[in-house]
Amino acid sequence: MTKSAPDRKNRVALSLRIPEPRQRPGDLPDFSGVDVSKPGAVPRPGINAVAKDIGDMAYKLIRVLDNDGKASGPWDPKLDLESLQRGLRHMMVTRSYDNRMYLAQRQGKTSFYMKCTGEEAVAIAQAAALEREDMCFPSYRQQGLLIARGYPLVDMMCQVYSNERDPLKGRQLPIMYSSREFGFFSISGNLGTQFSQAVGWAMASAYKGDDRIAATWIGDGSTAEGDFHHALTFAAVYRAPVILNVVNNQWAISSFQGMAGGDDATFAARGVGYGMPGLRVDGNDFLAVYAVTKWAADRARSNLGPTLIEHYTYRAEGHSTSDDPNLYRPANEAKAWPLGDPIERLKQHLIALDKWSEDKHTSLEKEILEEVRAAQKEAESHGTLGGDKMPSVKTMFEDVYKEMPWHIRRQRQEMGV
Amino acid sequence: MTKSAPDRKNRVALSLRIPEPRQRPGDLPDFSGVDVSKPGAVPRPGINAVAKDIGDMAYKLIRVLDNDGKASGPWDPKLDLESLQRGLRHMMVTRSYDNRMYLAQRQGKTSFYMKCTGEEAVAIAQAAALEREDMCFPSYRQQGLLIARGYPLVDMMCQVYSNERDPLKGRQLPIMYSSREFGFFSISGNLGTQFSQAVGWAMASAYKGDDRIAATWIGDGSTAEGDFHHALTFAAVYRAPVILNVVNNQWAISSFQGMAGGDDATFAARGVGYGMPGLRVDGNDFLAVYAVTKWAADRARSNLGPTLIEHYTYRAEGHSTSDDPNLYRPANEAKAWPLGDPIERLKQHLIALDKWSEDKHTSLEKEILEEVRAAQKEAESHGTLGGDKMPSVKTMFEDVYKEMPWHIRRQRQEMGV
Amino acid sequence: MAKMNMIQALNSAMDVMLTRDPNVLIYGEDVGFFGGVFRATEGLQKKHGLHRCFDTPIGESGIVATAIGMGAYGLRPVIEIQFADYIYPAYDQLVSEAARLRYRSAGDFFAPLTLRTPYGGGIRGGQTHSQSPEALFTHVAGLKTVIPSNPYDAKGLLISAIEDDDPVMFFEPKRIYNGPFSGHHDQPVTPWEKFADNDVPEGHYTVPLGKAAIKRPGNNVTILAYGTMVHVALAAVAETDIDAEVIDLRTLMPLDIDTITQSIEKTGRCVIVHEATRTSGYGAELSALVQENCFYHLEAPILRVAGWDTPYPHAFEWQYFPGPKRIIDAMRRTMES
Amino acid sequence: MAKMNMIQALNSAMDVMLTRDPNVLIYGEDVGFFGGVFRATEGLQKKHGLHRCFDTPIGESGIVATAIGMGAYGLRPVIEIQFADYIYPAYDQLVSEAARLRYRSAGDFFAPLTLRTPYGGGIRGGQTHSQSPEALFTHVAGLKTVIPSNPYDAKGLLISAIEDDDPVMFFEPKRIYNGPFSGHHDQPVTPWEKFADNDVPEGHYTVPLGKAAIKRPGNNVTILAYGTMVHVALAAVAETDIDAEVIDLRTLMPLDIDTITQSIEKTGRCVIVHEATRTSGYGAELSALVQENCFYHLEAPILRVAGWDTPYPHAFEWQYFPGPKRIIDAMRRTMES
Ligand SMILES: Cc1ncc(C[n+]2csc(CCOP(=O)(O)OP(=O)(O)O)c2C)c(N)n1
Ligand SMILES: Cc1ncc(C[n+]2csc(CCOP(=O)(O)OP(=O)(O)O)c2C)c(N)n1
Ligand SMILES: [Mg+2]
Ligand SMILES: [Mg+2]
Repeated sequence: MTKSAPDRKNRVALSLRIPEPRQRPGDLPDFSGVDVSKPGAVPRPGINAVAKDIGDMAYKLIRVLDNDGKASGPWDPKLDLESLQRGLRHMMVTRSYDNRMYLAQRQGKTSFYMKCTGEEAVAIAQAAALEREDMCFPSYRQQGLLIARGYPLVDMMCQVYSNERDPLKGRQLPIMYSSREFGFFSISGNLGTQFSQAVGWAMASAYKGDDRIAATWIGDGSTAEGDFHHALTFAAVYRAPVILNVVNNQWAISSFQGMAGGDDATFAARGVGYGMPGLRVDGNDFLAVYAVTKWAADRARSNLGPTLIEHYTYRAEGHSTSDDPNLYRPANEAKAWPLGDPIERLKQHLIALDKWSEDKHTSLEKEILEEVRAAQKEAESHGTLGGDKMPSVKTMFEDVYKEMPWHIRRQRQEMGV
Repeated sequence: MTKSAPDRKNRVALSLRIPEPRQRPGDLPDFSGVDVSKPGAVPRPGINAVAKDIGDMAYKLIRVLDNDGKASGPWDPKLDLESLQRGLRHMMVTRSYDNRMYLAQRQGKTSFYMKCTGEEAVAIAQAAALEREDMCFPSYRQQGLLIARGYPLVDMMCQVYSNERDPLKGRQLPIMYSSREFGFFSISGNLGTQFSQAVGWAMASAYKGDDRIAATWIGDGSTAEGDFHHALTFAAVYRAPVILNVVNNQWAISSFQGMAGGDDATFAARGVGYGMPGLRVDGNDFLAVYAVTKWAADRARSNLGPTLIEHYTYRAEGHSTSDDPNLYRPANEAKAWPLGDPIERLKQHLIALDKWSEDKHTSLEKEILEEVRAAQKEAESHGTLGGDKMPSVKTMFEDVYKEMPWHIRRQRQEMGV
Repeated sequence: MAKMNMIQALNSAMDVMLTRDPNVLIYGEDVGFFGGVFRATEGLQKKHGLHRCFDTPIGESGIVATAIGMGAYGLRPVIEIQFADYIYPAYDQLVSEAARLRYRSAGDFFAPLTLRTPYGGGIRGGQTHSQSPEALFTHVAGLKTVIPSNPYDAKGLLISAIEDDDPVMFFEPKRIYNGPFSGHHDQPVTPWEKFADNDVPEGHYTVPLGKAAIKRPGNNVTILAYGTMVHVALAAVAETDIDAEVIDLRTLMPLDIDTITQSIEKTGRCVIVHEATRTSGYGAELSALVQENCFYHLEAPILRVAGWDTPYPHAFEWQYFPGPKRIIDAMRRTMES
Repeated sequence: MAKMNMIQALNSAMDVMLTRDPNVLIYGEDVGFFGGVFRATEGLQKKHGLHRCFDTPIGESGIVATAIGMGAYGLRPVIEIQFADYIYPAYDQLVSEAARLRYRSAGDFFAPLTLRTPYGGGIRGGQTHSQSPEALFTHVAGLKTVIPSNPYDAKGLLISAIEDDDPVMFFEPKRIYNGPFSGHHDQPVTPWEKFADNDVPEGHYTVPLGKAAIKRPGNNVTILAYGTMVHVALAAVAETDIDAEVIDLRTLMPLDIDTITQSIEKTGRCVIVHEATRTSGYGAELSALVQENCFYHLEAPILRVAGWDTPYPHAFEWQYFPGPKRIIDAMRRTMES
């Protein structure tokens, strides 16, 4: 059916472009294409700016902290010391927690785990910039939100262990937390679905004349799902008070961000095409993430509608415990990432402010490790996956519906529980 | 659960924006917001322009013909007389065909019909700008493509009548044509699906080193479907040789284009956000549509990838025979549409060129009417919906699979055919 | 009490709920100013305000997703999908999200949404305006599925659905919006308004989910049906002298198994009727359940009368539709066994 | 001939088809350089080139839609959906498009795509990496549904699917990728490579679609199963002294009805086993069909052993999984009737 091109016409043959990352295992990491523009260089428009007029911001990178830990420019949020120290602590707790749980999985205490190493600033700085009552619709890499909001580590761990104290009764894969009380929507295994749900929550808040806003997170790879489009469309149309965050950590399992169209246009640029501001921020810069989030939140609270924020960061470790990134990317890419490590950078900032030191940092690290260890001990006293201490088997049949219908009741009886 | 805002904080109450058209039945039409910028004013970039660099074109309106029928500017395709006359004829046949089939539905000869009145330039000028071998993935308002490519009117009518000669064997709703031979993909009742399918066809063509490209059409309202997003994402990522057309005719049944987010940003702007040029064209300007399509086609053929074209036009009649637009929009909006009627405008152009006259036009109109009537007579000799002349009932069970499985065979036997 | 057709009854249910509960809101494609392509929401925007009943972008997945988010906030959204054939783009949000939310969050969040959608054939809609996809939802644990067959039930069931804290798929048999349909397409339809016993209360009332109705008691064979097919079955029975019991399921999930088993224990015979394609249709589940629960009472094979396993063809609507003739044939066959 | 596990057999099928037919190409999330999260496409990009086996954006609907477009062009795309649980975003393109295309265009266009996807539980995947959604596709006229249970069939059926001109849903039971699973999760699994009779030809061969296989002949009860559950059923049978006939359906649509009816006419008893939730699962259709075709041969109710009507819970995987004990119980019950 298909005649080959030269037979038919005097035209060039078409060819299919398959995007490829510039480096693969064995190659040297090379981030020469990454924007490391001068911190402080990008202007800060008023929150009532029209998307189209600030369209170029979608291609820039908002940065506050420089390599020496100095803050500068119009986006410097000028946070007080306490906030900075709290942020640092929360990021460190998150990392420490991740390390312990990763280990626990390796020790066979649970089936699966996912870290957010290198991306801690996103959840922690954003939690700080949001109000406690604002509602979060996260993906699986924003465990930092729970930590920042003071959700008990023990309960997080019990979820990971699917043990007798698991708030989700052993029903969910580890890390798929849920807490209405902490404004943290139930995480789905199906990528992207939360993005448009968050818009619905924000619409509801506006419908009720409430003053709470919603925020949601999606990975670079997951932006290709239809939910991303629906979120942007509905948010723009109803001017929903929502912050739409794309966490561009460069990878989606083994696929680099160019496979989601990140090389053809930034993810922030998508927003502009729907009529909302698209901002791009150095995702490893605690201050910049905070400031940009605050800007978007103010906008939403002023009935000016949604903002899309692209957090430019790097997934420093494997996708999950089921993944070995050395099979598809250079071994030491994380170290070469030019935007550094968010904890390191905030630490440097505090040191530059003369409010912190390497020693203090090391002892805080130890203190946190103890805290996390103690929590882990307590959590494990309630059991680990597949052990003796499980939720009651009966609960397997509950909550499918509000009231149990006869057919599920019969199945429970058949099971003898 | 929801505290009302004033109870809790010192903040403004949020409110939900529900977009509304500026006029409703009873109001006077008012198109003062419509861009009727000077024809010839928008520059024509090279086909290898980078999307981002020509991002502002997504907010302009490419026009060639002015109110007096004069062509000007860098987008003037300088078509030869024969092409102009052919275009005029095809648009007139399309309109005449639509009128007859609409009437036939009203006479009970079929169940349903949809016109493209006022939008004829889109399909006809684009068919002229594409090669005959290029593949079209239309929505239901591009019947003009078939007409321009010489598909027999009689066969179109037989499809509308679901009669014994219906090429689709009575299986599809009227107007859901399909013709592989004429490069016209089977129309789906499910909005939007063709958009991403077209990208797949284009990828296949590129994969094979072929030189044929694909084009696809979607309505303003339907851009809200996920398929739109998948089309843009996949087309950008694989740099597929495809032209993505949004026919913004202002309405989606009773919903105005603002309900699809057309007021927050143009539909053309969506393309830029994904990294492809987004052009906005006066969809009632045959020459402008032709020129823009040619530009996009040249781009695709040069392995430069996809282009999004927004055709700015107006749905001059009801959505379909099931619709009464007077229930939701001012009665005489179509007449007030400032970009006029595509047939009128091309006629004026030919008259301005001194190659045409009102008399010639009238007699051509008559000639076409005769042609269409003759075709209708022939089509009706093969039956109309629900009459005696139907495809064989047996065919109802065929083509579900390539070979009929036992269970469908048994059902056919049960039916006694 | 008033005479209402099904559209009016549904409209009244929504009107009542908008009035009673400020957390109820209605949205979908063309449902706002225009009042919906079948006019079920006519006048609601005007009466209750722009924010209570409004249009949406044409993105079914976005419609369902935002309804889930609204439910998490505490609202009770009632959404319309213009035709059941257009639910599929929203399938992931329904199956992976609305249905699973309560379970996966251990009751922390749930999705009290009601999804209304016209379904079924018989209006010359061709293959994408005629489908009956209910079985694609009954397989999904966490969803309820409701299908009314008359104005009274339509209103009472819709109010129950809106008040229900679980996600409810509410399928409206569009062929009987205006009046019951015998399956004889060449005969005129008597509008609902003309039926003496068609009294619909104007205020609030409910028909409980999960309860079937015996539309015609009988002793010889049980006919299980829902939606349009209830009337086709009744018409078919009236054309025979077989003393059939006709059960209108009304709710497919949860199913009223007791009413079904009691009937079959009495009749010993069962014919299942639906318009959806036969293979893996809801009739399969009904057949399996009847067989499991009433095996020793069965005197003949359970028969299914259903849409053929093909798309719904435009020209052959009436050859496709499982009309009275096919139902009578099945009744005869089961009586002869 | 070679010893292959299922992954290797599937990989070999794709390798053979890429070599034989330039119109075959493979794509999906992470299938290119990396070779897929279950490694089924490992090495194919390296061997056949970047354009023959490549990654995609994470948009299942886009993956299916582009495959439909490629099919219209004349290619034969083989696409991978990373987990069956993630098919739902593509449901509209599968149901409304791939399945209907041939019919609605009167054969003018069709969709010769093969959709491969790992399905089923038993790997601690929790509710979104364990589902068995096959019944959501068997209801859709126009789709074929295939589920292999061993390396030989996996390769032969996959080649048949790729060569088939209809869209084929090819569900891969991920629990048995490495070796057959008895259902006793506390016992080690013997890898496929260790089985003396596991001989997979290295070249091209086919196992026809639509033909079941009798895995164990028997006289007293027929067990219908597919995928992982074939092995669980065989293990269950081995633990009883009931002379059961175990049938591996291999293709659910079109179904090999003759093999089934012949067996039941012999045994008079039937137990249906699947991992999917019970209500409206494929077992319902099997039960209805067996009952319709073999009513007068049945000596006991047809029983279904299936996943509970709940999501697949992470912690209670083995309480959820329909293991040997539940199959044996059902066999006993049917024998006692
Ligand atoms: C609908 C759906 N498709 C595919 C998957 C499998 N999957 C899980 S995570 C993942 C990669 C996501 O990458 P990204 O969005 O960039 O997030 P990140 O992991 O980098 O945070 C994939 C493909 C899924 N969970 N859901
Ligand atoms: C998936 C889906 N949802 C809804 C519909 C019902 N529907 C048919 S046409 C239409 C409006 C489409 O408007 P637009 O895309 O602007 O195209 P136009 O009719 O203006 O050409 C709607 C909502 C459908 N056919 N398919
Ligand atoms: Mg990522
Ligand atoms: Mg339109």
